[in-house]
Amino acid sequence: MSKGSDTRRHRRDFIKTGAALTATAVAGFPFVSRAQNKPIKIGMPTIQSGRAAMVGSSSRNGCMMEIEKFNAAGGLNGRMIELIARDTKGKPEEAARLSRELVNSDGCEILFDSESSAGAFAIHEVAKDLGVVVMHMNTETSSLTADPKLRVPTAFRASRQGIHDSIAAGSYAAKIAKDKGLKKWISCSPDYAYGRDSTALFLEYLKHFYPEVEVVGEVWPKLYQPDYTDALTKILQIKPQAMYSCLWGGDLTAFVDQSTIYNLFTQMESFTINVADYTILTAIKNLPKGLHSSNRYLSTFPKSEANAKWAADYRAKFNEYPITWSWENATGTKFILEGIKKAGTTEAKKLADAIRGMKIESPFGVDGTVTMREEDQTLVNYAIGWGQTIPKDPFMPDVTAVDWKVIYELETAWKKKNNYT
Amino acid sequence: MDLPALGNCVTSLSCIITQSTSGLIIGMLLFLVAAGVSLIFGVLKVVNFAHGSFYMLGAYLTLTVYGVTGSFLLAVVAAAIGVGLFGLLFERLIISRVYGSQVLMQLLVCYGVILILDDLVKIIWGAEFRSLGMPDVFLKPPFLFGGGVVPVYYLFLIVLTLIIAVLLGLAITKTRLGKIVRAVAVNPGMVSALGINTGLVYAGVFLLGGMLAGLAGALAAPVRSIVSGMGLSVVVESFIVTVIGGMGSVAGALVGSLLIGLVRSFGTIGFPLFTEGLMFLLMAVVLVLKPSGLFGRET
Amino acid sequence: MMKSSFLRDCLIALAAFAILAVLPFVYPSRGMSDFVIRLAAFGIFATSLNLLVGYAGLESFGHGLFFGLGAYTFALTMQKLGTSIPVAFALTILLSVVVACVVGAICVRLKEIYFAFLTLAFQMLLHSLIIAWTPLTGGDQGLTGGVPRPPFLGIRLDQPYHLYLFCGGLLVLCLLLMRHIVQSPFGYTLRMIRDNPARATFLGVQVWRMRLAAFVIAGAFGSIGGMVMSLFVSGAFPDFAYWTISGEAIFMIMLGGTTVFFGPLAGAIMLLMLNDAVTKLTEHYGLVLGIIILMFALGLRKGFMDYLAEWWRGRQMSSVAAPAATQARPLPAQPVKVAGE
Amino acid sequence: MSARAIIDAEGLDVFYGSSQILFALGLSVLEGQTTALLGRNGAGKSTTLKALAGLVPPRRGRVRVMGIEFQGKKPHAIARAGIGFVPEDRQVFPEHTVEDNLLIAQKRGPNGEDYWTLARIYDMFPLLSPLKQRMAGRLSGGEQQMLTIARTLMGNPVGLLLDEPSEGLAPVIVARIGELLRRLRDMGVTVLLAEQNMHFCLGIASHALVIDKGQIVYRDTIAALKENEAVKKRYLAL
Repeated sequence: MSKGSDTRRHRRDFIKTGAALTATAVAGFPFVSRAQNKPIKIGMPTIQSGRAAMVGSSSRNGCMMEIEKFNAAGGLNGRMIELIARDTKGKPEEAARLSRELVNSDGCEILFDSESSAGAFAIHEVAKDLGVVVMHMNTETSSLTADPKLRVPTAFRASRQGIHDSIAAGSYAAKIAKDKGLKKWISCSPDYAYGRDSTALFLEYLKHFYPEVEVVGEVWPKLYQPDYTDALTKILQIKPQAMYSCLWGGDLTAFVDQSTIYNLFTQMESFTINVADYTILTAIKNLPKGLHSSNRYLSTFPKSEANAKWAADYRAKFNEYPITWSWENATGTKFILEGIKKAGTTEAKKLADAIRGMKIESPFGVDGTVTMREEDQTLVNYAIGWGQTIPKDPFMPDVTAVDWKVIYELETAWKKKNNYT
Repeated sequence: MDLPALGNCVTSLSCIITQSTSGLIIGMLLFLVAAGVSLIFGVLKVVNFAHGSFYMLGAYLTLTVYGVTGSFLLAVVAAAIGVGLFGLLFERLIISRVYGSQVLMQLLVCYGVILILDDLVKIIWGAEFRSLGMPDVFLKPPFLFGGGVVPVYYLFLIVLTLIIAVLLGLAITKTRLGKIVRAVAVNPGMVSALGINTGLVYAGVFLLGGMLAGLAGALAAPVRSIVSGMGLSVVVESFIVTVIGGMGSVAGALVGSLLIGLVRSFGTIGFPLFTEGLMFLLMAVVLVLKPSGLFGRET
Repeated sequence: MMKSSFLRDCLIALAAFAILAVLPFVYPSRGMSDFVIRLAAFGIFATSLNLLVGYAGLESFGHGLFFGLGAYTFALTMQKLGTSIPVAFALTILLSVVVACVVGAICVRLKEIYFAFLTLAFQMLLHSLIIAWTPLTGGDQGLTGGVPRPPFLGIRLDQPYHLYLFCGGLLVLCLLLMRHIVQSPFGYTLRMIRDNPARATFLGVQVWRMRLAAFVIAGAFGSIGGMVMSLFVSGAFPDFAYWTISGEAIFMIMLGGTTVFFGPLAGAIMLLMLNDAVTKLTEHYGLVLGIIILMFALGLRKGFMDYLAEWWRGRQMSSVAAPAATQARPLPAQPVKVAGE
Repeated sequence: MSARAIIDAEGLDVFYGSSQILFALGLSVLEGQTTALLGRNGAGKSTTLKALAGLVPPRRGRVRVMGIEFQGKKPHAIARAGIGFVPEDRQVFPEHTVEDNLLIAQKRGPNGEDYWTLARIYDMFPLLSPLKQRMAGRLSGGEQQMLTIARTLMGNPVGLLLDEPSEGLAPVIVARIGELLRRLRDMGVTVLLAEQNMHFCLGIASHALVIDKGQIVYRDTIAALKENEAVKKRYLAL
């Protein structure tokens, strides 16, 4: 008896799948199960191995902060969120493959892209192909959302963006430079897209605010280069008054360690944009005093109870400091979850419509909120500030917030210049 | 390309001094790893792709021992001995089983070991990068000479590795054991027929190679970030050095390492985007002109 | 006899193609068709590498040169020139042949490990070039913006089933062609060179010319693998030209076996399935894969298909007691040069 | 006094790949004697010596050194048991000096013998003395042959396996090597001498073994062999 019904159901499923496949073949849409009590599966291609394995753990932790709250509150009419994270090993082709598999085989309805920027572009293409909602969580490459040619209606970004950071950095650095008369600048950034774009834009805005600046040299160490001696000696040769660097992660700690023994930081003002993140701040044993940095993530900025509490909860839950990928992924997740609640469904188009232009409460926002800007589906109004380091917790006691009005204004000009409008 | 900058540099004494010392620093640490790779290849004809992982283990061992004891000296010694023993085990248990197989099969085995070690390191020490911090002894202002700057630690590093290079060179050319090792590289069967246990020689070479790599990892620990997978770029550069210098030659490894160091330090000025390409170009040129390397034996 | 065996191979190929064409209706799954597309890329690529390693005895570390070259040339031609897909295919193969001629002419004169390292150097030069030439290639971000797939001859690659069948068909076709090549007199000459170059020279074979031909053929097929990959991800990434891609192909042929024609294909299936299954089950992918690799490499000391073939021959020998016609190369049994040999 | 066997073998089957070279070969070499192993080119002389030295492991059969099983042991173990092997193609270490070649091989004999010192070697091989610091690869063929024998002696062997020491050398050098072997015999060193050239062995060896197609086909004193025209004609082409 039960056997018979099983077979029947099986046959029905089979026919349904067959029909769906035909539909897929014709319309290019994936077959997605919509049973009411099934969990809502979210696929997360991310890096869990190799040198950037931290990306995966902190990203997933960030997401889980929000997902657990959502599930504890009963989910979407009883449907719980299930996050499926897979290791791309940092390879774009694996990111593409896994994204397709997560949607096509594992039945994920939404993608969280917690990859590097090369992987992000690959996942972006998949989202376009399959028509699913993707939230880019980590990539800061501006063109992904700014370039209309690349735009995908169901793709969003919930991370910092290079152009925002560069404008903020330029305006802050220009102020210091004017005060101290720092005219001879040098850059030392990793030799790949993020490093090059970020540095070029920073210098552009630095000169915009303080035209007397002269760039006297550039050094481009390779990504994951273990040794910076060649770069350091070149910098010392040139004897600039100030240095900009957007090195990050383990590269940055090695760079700081090696610079320290050359006494580099006592010889020039250093603007190392990525220092103020807890992995870096806690990894460097002798953190130099007075490095200028932007906030990657700080529990003390924005100085709000919500932010401090979030950081404390995170530390209690995962026994580690939250970092920039943690807050970005938490924010992206929150947008998706709020979107699901608002749309009442996970259907891609409706969900995307709900998220587009949405404003949510957030400990990481300037005024307690962040917005998913409608025109280019990217995050704005998150906290950006600059300050100077001290060797001990809280590491960067005074953070100066950068005004978003300045950012918006220059961003619009930048878009126009690049024919992005 | 920035040839004018390179031109300016090579006509300025202080730039030459600074960039040369910088090349020396990069080269000497590389030498410790490359010497092992080169010896192992020369004597055993094994492409030990896992040698970078030995280096990584050295750094992590240093991190732990330094953390527990607070003594950098002890940490360095422990790393050298620990990784040396690991190299011995690796040879006896794993790589000795594929002697005589195709090079590609040996490569596969090494790759398997790399994958396992990278993951084990992550399980034991965590996925995040770690930093040892400079031991207090070396926290002194850098030396100045000829307009160039050399930090104390790097001076220590250069002197120590130079001493090791000289000792290693003497050991391999002057001692009976060294002579046996070189003889095994040429004709292991004959050496065996003379009553010498070549298996022990193989194991010994791995022990030595492991110790050198462990030492390199230990010496790198205060200045480089310690992270799973850190051995990869080092082992790739070591193979470039081995090819350039000649497989099995300690002098070749030294010259090759210094050459790569100089390419890196002057390449940064002249060809900022293409220094890696430059290294491979150098390797290609050497292979085309003299396949056995600068100090290699024609076979 | 040669002809009839080719005819038989053609029939088998046709049957394989028919099965591929029907498969999605019997087992409808996008995951399966994605797998076949990736298998096409890596199957063609690994088999082409084995033309060098298994048949010509040339152990290349740098075969990824052609994978990367194929992917980038194809994707760039489609993006910038806007040609039709067959034209882009032809242009890509042409360029690969030219590059293979130049690189091969320099490399094949070197022996063993030197050859391996020189091929690696050339591959890494291409990789450095891709990274440095950002305006054209997109640098480390990869070639973004998608690869257009205009219809041709009624084939619409923007439709999943068409793309699937096209790539699957390409796999079958390339395998058929390569099979034909290794069974041809040229293929047997290569094997003779591999086993005994001195004898080949003595018999009047121009060894380096034959090796160069093998290198060029392998390069051309290798670039087809890259093109399929570029179609799959709709772009191209510097990783495609990095040494790790050569490494992956090497693992495929070592896992699957170098002495049997279908060894590399079997290896590609094994490694892809392993990869997919292990990443699904654990984040300690490296640990699990590493242990499996060691079990294979130290346990069998040869590829899976090699092992099967040997076992099969052993069975036949014991039952029929006839000398086995071996096209397999005996494994080099001596670890090191034995005195006086 | 019945001499004991320094080395003896039974039923050796040796293969190169799939082709069999030795077929159930058995022989023994008695202490203090010099035995000639004669046979045509390709008869299996070299393979026999290599099998005894452990360089080519036999698939079946056994090898004993002074009565102790050494079947399946590594070459170095056999060498340490007192069996010295001198290969036919010399195999000096070309990039080591003459003296280094000798030093590498230096070891005590199986019973702690340490007769052979550098000084005694140079005394025995006056030719090598002025060449101490020369790279072995740059020696003449005859000098290399001398060095190879001297090198093996440095290990204080009880028994010597000599593979065609006269091959390809000028008559004057061959004569010197003959003289050398006679001195070794007089010193009591046991020798198994593989040779094509019976006449070279006449004044050196006391016993003779004739090998053909991987089997011992004749064994007797060398004096008897000298008179046996049938065997000589059939197996040695004399």
